[in-house]
Amino acid sequence: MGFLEQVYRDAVLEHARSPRNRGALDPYTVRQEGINPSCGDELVLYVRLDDGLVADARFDGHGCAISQASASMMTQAIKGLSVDEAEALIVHFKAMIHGKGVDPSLGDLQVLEGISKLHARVKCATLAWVALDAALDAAAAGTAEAPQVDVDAVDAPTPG
Amino acid sequence: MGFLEQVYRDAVLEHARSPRNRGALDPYTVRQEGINPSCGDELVLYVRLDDGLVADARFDGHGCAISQASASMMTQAIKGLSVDEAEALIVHFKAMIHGKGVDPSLGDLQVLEGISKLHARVKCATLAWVALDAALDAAAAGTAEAPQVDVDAVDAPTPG
Amino acid sequence: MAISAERRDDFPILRRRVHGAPLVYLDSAASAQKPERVLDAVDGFYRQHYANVHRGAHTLSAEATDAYEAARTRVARFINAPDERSVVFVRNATEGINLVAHAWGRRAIGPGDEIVVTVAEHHANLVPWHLLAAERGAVIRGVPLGGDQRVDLDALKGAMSPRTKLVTTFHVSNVLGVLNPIAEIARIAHEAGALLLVDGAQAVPHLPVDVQALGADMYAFSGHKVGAPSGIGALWVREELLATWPPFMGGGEMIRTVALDRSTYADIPMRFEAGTPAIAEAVGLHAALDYLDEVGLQDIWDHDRALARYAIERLRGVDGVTLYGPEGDDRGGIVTFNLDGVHPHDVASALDVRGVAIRAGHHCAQPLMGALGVRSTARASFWIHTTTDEIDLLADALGEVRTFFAGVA
Amino acid sequence: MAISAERRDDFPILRRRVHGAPLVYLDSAASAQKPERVLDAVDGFYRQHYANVHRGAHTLSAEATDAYEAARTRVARFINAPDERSVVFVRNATEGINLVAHAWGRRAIGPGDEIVVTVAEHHANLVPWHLLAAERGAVIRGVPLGGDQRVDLDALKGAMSPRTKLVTTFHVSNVLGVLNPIAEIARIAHEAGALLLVDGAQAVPHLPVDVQALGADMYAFSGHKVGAPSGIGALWVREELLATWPPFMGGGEMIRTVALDRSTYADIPMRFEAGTPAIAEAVGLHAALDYLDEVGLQDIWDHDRALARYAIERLRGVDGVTLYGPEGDDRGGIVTFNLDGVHPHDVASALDVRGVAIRAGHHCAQPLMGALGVRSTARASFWIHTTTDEIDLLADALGEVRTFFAGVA
Ligand SMILES: Cc1ncc(COP(=O)(O)O)c(C=O)c1O
Ligand SMILES: Cc1ncc(COP(=O)(O)O)c(C=O)c1O
Repeated sequence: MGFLEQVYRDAVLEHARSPRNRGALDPYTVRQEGINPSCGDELVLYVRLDDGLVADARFDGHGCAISQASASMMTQAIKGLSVDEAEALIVHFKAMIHGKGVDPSLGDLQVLEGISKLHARVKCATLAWVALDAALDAAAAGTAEAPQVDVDAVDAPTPG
Repeated sequence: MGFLEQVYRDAVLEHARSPRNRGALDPYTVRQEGINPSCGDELVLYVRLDDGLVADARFDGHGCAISQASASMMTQAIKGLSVDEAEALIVHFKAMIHGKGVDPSLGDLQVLEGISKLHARVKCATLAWVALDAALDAAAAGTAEAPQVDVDAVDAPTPG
Repeated sequence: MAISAERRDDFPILRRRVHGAPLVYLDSAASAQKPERVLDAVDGFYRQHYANVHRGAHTLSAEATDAYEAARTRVARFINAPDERSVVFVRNATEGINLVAHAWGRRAIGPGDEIVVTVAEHHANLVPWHLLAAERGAVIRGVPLGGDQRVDLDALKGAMSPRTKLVTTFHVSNVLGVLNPIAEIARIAHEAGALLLVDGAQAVPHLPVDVQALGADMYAFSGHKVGAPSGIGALWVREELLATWPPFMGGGEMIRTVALDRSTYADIPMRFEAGTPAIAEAVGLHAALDYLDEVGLQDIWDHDRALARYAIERLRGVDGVTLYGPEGDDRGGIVTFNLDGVHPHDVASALDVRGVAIRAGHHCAQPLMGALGVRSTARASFWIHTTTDEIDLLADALGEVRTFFAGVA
Repeated sequence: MAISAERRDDFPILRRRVHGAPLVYLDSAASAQKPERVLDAVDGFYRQHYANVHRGAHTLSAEATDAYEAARTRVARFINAPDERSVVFVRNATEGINLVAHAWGRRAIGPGDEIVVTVAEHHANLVPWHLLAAERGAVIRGVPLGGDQRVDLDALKGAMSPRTKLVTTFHVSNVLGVLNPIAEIARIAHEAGALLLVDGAQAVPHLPVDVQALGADMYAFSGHKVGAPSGIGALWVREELLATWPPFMGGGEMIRTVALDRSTYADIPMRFEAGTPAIAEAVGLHAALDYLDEVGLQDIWDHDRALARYAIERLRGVDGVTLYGPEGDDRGGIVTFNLDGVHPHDVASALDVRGVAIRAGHHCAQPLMGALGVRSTARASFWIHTTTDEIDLLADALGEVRTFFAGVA
């Protein structure tokens, strides 16, 4: 398997081609925008929480195959999780994408691991997750229309 | 003769010890301040012109042996010169102090030539001359109280 | 082409391999790689002559000051500025433009005054004016590009008003590669009584620049794009103007006298260089400009243009490629494109895996992206060391990339 | 002394000869010489990893970005900042202070507001406040030094008023070598509701700095004084503060979105880094901080202090020497003096001829010169590579210098 194929695994390309949970969600608990200022790609994440569980999640916006696949897989993965579980998943996802090891709870998301080797693209993969993190914070604070988050600042690289 | 002695020739030290033409001049055609901002040394030059000739010149201020000797020797050298001759002398002096050769018209001033080898101190030697240049310009413009000149800017090094 | 492939040996980083493949560096417009002699000049300076400048009474300090000031003189000569006193060292083109906005703009620009830009400016030539306009109540007027993708001169004329204080535009576009008709823009600006600032970031590395012939009032560029170290750039301002500006930043070196609660300021250019400057970086800039002169600016420009023509032809042959930018001869070695159905970031990664470095994104030109009707593009940019073989590699790869991503987006 | 003389080999420039004599570099306070490993880090970075940062989708760009951001994290760790997000790269301490004056000061300071400084500030910590005060109608209050030549804490308390918005002072004085009692100053500032900015230019190279323990709100320093390249420095600002500040300069990298006539801005720290930063210089700063940690900051401080004690003792034995600065133990390796009857510039030249580099002048501290009743002084400053032999050379030479110039001035 070539390097490119390790990053863009078939499952990743498949999600990029046919993203799940694309479009607006109504009603929603939080509508959260995320931006990657270095490329201008934007994502809108909608989350509906119900009784401490992620009842539904959808996303919209523009982006590359990696950001689209990551958002698609994320929305699938978090449905039905408790907020705490979703938060734990964010931590595990970020750890994986920064090359710090793969937690088994990541399940299907593990196909995105190869992106950790393409440093320049890590932010594309984390955009949706940074937005989710902010959305859950906003939900906890009772904010439905959360201010845009910036993947650069929130997901500052932690090299070394 | 050691390097230090080549720079601080006996005549230079002698002028530094007993500067000629020190103090204010009254009346004067132009009173010109000069400053070396990198060290804070200041000099006030008084020039009296009479019928196109330098009738008298005196100086005041604080400075190192080099700036004092240079000012002292300059005031001696320019007395009696025409404005044009004084301006030519400025050009020759700057050429010498920047290591570009010695014009015979410099006469006694040639003892200052060694300073050209001590780059860091060239501005100390030129301060009085930069002030003279500005003073002659001011005189031509009919200004008696000329604005302070800055040796850094006017005498920008011209290396290479 | 007058530039020989042997010039490649001048750039040590080109011996690097990326993902197992030889590096094909097609991102010179973002930042240029460094000729060995620049690295040696900087390193040798630190090993032999380094000290702080303009302050010391010792030999190293004098040597460092001479080297630093020689670099200033070199910059002046390189862009044919009449006088090195009018050259201010800055960190980069961005700081140069901000310096103008602060030192000139905050006094010269009042409520209702107008600043004219084009839609194709780099953010570096937009955001400083946004900040100034917000503070001073000024108005930004945007001029579109014409059919030749250079500034539309009629629209520019139409945008001028008695309130126009400044026209500011790029010399060479970092997205389209086009060369703006600066001399004509200068005439239009000056007729209206406005000043002209030129963002030369993409011009100075690539073609002979003569600020006097251009008729510019101010001209800014970055060292890192001409093969010099990062952290240095230059702003040239007509001396009569610069001499009247108040300071931008305050600190050592830029003063005449300092009391506890007030200061007086040094003459130009020192007035605008507060604190210890980028000394070794100026030395490196000197070496880089020497290198460019040795290679020959006209040859570089011819080489860049020939490569652009070649690349346009090759890319036009790749299925699904859309090219932006004009095809004429007044354009440099910057080729911007999209690959149908593939996001530019994915294009860039697929090329990176083959060792080919291009840039993807908005190229700090979001308004232009809007005008082009895209969110982002891919961009390949060329310089002295670029070869047609490398462009072949790019073109061949793009075909495969499209297949790989088929159906995505 | 825990620092071994072998450290001298770490500094390539020390092999240089000046006027035929081995270089004795006693001007580290003006700018530090560079350890070989810093030069190698910078050079190697250019040869292997250089590209622009934060923009590229290719490998070199990612490597360069990682290296640049790793330098930021390193700076945060070095001064024990809680978070690298609160570290902004600047050109030097001067720019750091100007950044505070612009981004914070122009909004926070209004007519009649007060800024408290000491008489011993470097111009870098005076002139930005002069510019701000002139613009905003603020008042600068100067606090004298006490008997121990540190800030007079009672006078500081007396200078505080309900209008005091900022106290700003040096950590270590570049003329007197004293260490200011920052933690106590912080308490006084904070009790009065003012912020505390610390000019750490002379501290970071010489002693362990912990911005949290000091209680500072903002802390600035220069890379070139810690053995890093010129052209880089850092400003740390408490995150809650920095996050609320508007931009200083505008351009690429510091934006979120840009339209033709308005922009929105990135989060911290990017919001304060417009344009291509000093990339390789940040990498060099990283290497310099690694080097200092390896030598050991506490050891450096002990070494500097021991050298200061030794130098004071030796110089006190030279006829006609007047020493400035305290004799206690809370002072670094900066010894300022005058030689009776000889202008400091002449002293410096006479030493230079023997290979000894010291500084002469007002040391960018004109108000302090006034307070000391002098126009200028000579200054010898020490660092890792300084030896007692070198101080002996200085002291011995000064005696001869006095004889040579006898009767002048
Ligand atoms: C105490 C102090 N503050 C500020 C500065 C200014 O440093 P820089 O010129 O690197 O900005 C210096 C150095 O000259 C200094 O000694
Ligand atoms: C046209 C143009 N202007 C300005 C800039 C800004 O340059 P710098 O980031 O070096 O300040 C760039 C480079 O990105 C550019 O291409």
